[in-house]
Amino acid sequence: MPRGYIVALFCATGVVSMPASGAEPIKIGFPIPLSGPTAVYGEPVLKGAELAVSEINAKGGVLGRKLELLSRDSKANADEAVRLARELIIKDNVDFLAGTLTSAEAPAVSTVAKENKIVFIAPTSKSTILTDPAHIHPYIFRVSSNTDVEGLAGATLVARWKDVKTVATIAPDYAYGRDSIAAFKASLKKLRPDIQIVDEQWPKLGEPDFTAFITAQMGKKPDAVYCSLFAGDFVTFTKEATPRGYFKAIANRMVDGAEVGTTDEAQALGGDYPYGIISDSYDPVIFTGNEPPEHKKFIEDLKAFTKAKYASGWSIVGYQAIYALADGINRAGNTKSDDVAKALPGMTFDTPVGKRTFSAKSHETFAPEYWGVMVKEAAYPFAVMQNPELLPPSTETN
Amino acid sequence: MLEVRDLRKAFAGFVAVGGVSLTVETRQIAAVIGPNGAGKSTLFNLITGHIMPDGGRVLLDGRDITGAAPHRICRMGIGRSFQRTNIFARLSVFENVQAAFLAHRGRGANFWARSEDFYRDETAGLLASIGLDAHADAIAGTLSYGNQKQLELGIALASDPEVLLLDEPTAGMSATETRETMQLLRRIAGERGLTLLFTEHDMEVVFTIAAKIAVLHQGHLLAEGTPAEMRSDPEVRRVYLGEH
Amino acid sequence: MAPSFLFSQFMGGFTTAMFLFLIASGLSLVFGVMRVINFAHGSFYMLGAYLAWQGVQWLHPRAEAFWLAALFAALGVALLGGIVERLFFRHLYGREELYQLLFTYALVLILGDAAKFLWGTGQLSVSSPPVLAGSVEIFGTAQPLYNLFIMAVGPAIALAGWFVLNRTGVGRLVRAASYDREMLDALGANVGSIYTGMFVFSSFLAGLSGALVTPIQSIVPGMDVLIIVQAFIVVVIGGMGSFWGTFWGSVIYGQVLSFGILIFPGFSLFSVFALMAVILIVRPWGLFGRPI
Amino acid sequence: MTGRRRATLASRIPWTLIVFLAAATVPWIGSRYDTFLASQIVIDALFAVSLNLLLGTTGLVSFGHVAYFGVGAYVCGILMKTYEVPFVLAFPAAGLGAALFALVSGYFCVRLQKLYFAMLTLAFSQIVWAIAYKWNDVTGGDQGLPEIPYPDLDWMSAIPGFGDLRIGDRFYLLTLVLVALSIAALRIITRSPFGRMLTTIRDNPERAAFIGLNVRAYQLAAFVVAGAFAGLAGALYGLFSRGVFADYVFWSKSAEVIIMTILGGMDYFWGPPVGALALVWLNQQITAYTEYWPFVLGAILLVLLFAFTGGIVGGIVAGFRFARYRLARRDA
Repeated sequence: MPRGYIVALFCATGVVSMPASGAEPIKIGFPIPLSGPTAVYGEPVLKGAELAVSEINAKGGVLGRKLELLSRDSKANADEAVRLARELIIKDNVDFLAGTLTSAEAPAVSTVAKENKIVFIAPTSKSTILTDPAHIHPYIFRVSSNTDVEGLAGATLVARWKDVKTVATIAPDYAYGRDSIAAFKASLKKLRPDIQIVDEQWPKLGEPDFTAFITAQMGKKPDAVYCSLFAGDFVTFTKEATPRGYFKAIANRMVDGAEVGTTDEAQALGGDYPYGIISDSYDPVIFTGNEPPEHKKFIEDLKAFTKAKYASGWSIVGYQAIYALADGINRAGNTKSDDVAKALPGMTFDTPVGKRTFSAKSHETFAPEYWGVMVKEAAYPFAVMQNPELLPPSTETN
Repeated sequence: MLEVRDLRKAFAGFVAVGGVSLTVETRQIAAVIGPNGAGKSTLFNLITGHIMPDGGRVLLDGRDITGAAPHRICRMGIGRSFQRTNIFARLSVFENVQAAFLAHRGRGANFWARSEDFYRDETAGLLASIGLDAHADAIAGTLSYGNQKQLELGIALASDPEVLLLDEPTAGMSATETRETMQLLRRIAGERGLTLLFTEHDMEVVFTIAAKIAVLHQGHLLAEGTPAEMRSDPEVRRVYLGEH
Repeated sequence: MAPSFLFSQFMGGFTTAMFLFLIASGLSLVFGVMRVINFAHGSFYMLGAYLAWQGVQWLHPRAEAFWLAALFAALGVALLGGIVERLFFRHLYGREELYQLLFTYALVLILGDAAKFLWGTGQLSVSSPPVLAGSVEIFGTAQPLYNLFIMAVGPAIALAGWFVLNRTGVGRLVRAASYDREMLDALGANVGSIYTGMFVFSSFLAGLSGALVTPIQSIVPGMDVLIIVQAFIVVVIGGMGSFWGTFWGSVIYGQVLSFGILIFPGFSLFSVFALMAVILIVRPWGLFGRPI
Repeated sequence: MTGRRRATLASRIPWTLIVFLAAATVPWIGSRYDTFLASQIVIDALFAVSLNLLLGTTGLVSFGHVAYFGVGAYVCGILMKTYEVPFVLAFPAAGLGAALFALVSGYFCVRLQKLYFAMLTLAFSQIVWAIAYKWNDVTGGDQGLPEIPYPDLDWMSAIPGFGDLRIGDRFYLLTLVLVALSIAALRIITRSPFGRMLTTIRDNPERAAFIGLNVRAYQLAAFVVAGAFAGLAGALYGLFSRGVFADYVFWSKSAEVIIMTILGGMDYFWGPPVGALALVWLNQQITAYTEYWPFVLGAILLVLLFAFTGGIVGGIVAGFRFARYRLARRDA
């Protein structure tokens, strides 16, 4: 029966000490998947954020205080992300939240941010439910694009294939996948009412075996496929789909809006990459065309920071999230979440790939992404994006 | 009165009990004897509902109880002990017997009162009558084998049975213990007016206390009658009592 | 629906089935002989996958790297299984099944973290062995050579297992052990070494299946708890302890999953668990097992 | 004296009341994080005690107890979030919902023996998981059901000394009271004739039938009661963790609560709460140093299985017995 005593003892010793002086660092809680199939994206996002923190701290920090990033492995689970977010707030007394990868995690963490009145900047989650009118609150901000933007871009690309009459979709069965497919279908209907959606497959996130989905989809003989699989799922999917002639059957006419055009995904698949498909990336890393000079420097810094031969296409969103937050704190003049939350809407901030502005209404940037055909380049042992094109051309959709 | 009529049971083709009929009169002490594998335990299990018979009937005071669930048969007034001791090993001796009282008297569904407050005197009295009062607080599983057998008897008696079936009540006991146990049984059967049916290997015991003996052999009833009749039955002598 | 499509769906289901059979057969054998549900079987499978990856890294780029790595993985896991059985498991045979279950669960926890510690939390993958990299056309459908190979390995192991169980002295002992442990003791057979042998062999199968799955699935933490539930379903459908039952259980599971996606897409996950529950309710010993 | 324990000095002290009062002071003397941990301990304690009605009292090894916890969490969460039902109704509804599901699934489970029972409970819990995971419209699927409103606890401000408490503190106090009442109810049930019947079934189901018990009916009753209280614990957990997620119902969570129970000692009524306390506390201590918590948990489990079967309470009791024995010898 010593239940209460240990609690009491525990309480009496006071494990948690309150921060006292102004020299304390500004703490940013950063739950992000560092294990499992999505870690392949989560790790570089964290690296980008860490790079931003080290750059900002090297320049003296924000408001004279250093930034401190408290990263935790969210395992891409909504419940784990929520638990970590609450623990970061309650136990570690973080000032702000950033991070999460999937659209299962981000909306769940957003509710924690709302309840605790703490600014939360989501770098990657694209699902519209994160900031739609039913879920928006003063403390949630999104750096990435959203599924409407992505769906429009994807539909634009599919619509360019004049001879395509039937399209199939495959997407992970959770918020992002569902919103992404819905947005794609809505845009495609406007652009090409003649195209029929002949099949939709919904494997779960982290599906270990795609065989049945692949054969079922091939049975419908689509002309092209719109896909929202990403990270490890796309690797598993490709390894099963390629030998079954899946990509051959659609003549590689697949558009994937889930950033499988990043160097990360290309490196994970190596020679197994389904060359010829079209995909997107916030940062193509390897520009074959005109590269913005800021971007060149960013990539060099990133490579030095991560000591990797090739930079990641994901780090940029983590990097942007931290800079956006730092700008917001500077604008607010203090680290109170209520003030920062008022400073961020409508704020424009610089990124290595151009300026971004948080919409005053939906707190997001509607960032366009780079899209292009993934091709073999002699200089690289993995697929690279050919002539990256920013899509959709007009980003303000609301 | 316990009647068994043409009871049959086969396991995967092997006939364990093949058409046994047997009557035990009220307040009679009867024994079933027979070599290992003769079907004694199966017969008991058929009577008490642990095994569904393939055919035949079991009547208790003229009432058909064939194939009823064990707990129902127990409630109708048949108590039993098992060949391997069957007690509640992690409860105390007192709790073992008290639990049987609670179950038998329909208090098992009471989930609000404290179980300790029920049937204290009855339990103490019963333990005294079977000579276990000194061990009341002991954990049943720690008792000696003989005491566990006694406890099993106590549990059976708490159900206030009319008919008591005992499967080898003295197995594994020393000669002295066996004698004491059988005396105890005879006394209790007399006091409570029990009908007693038991199996036993010790022929001395059987012939001294049983008023009626049934001899089972390979699932069939070889003979039945008084001890004197059995002693003189040539068939019984040949197959069972080991005389040629 | 076109027949070639149905064929393709069937073949897909059959590949899944044969993978599951490789995993589940070991689980089923251990249950049949030792009456233990081994949660750690999935962990052995995962270790097999990681060891195979490790082997391929070492042996790369030799052509036979994959095969040697698979053998290395299976033997490594078998060795681990033997150690676990000798050091720990045998002390639990007389104990309640709760303790046996929890012991195997403790292994799940420990091995899961050990794998994370050794190989990190990222996703690893192994390419198909060069000989089996392509695919062949059957009834107008492309069938990956590697999958065809697995479809051959599954029945081969089933046949070999059947032969050993039914036609050899060792098999007789194993069957006797699964029927009646006490009788076996009475016969004077060394039950201890039979148990060790079964555990080692079962671990070998788990390790082998883990190694063989790497060319078509990614290696990630958490693959252990995902697979063990599927293996349970297969073993329950077929009948715990029945070797052929496990084979047919895998086939049924694979097809339910494969065609379930066509009939009720969202709920194929639900349907396999429901199937498991229904079988446990109406025929706890499985479709091909016998009552215990 | 038979059956009734001697009233010693130690047993006259109202231990449970003291523990309860000590736990109630946490919001005032501890930090926000302490309240957070204490809430988790208290809810886990109820969950583990409800499991122990099956495990320790009835001898049923359920590997799917988390199903009822999950059903309770979803029922309460859906009612409060989607239908805006007040907590006073949603909370009992969670217990009722879990009890109903336990009645249906338990009806089938108690027909099976031992390992098959464990497997079927596991199957049912995975069915609940699959439904929770896939039925997006109702359960929120993979994103779960976040943002369940807290119950209205403004009335607490009227109590002197409660005015400054945060919502989390108030919810903790509510949880503490509800859990204390639930555990008290389970304590009464365990000590009742019904509870005694369950222990006879645990020790020897065959014999239990032959003292006149319908063993399956009693097992089912225990299953339903355990399910109901697990549902209540789940309802509180959903509110505490500010959302209900499909992963709460995954089978490995059932294993965790079993570990909690045997860590405390499943042979003792107060074992599971002690196990809950120890496990949450250990988790908090160990995760501060290493991310390999499952490894540590596995190691703890090995120690429990091979060296320390009685769990913590079992160890304490054995320690006391030994001390008393030594004292008695010295006096002699």
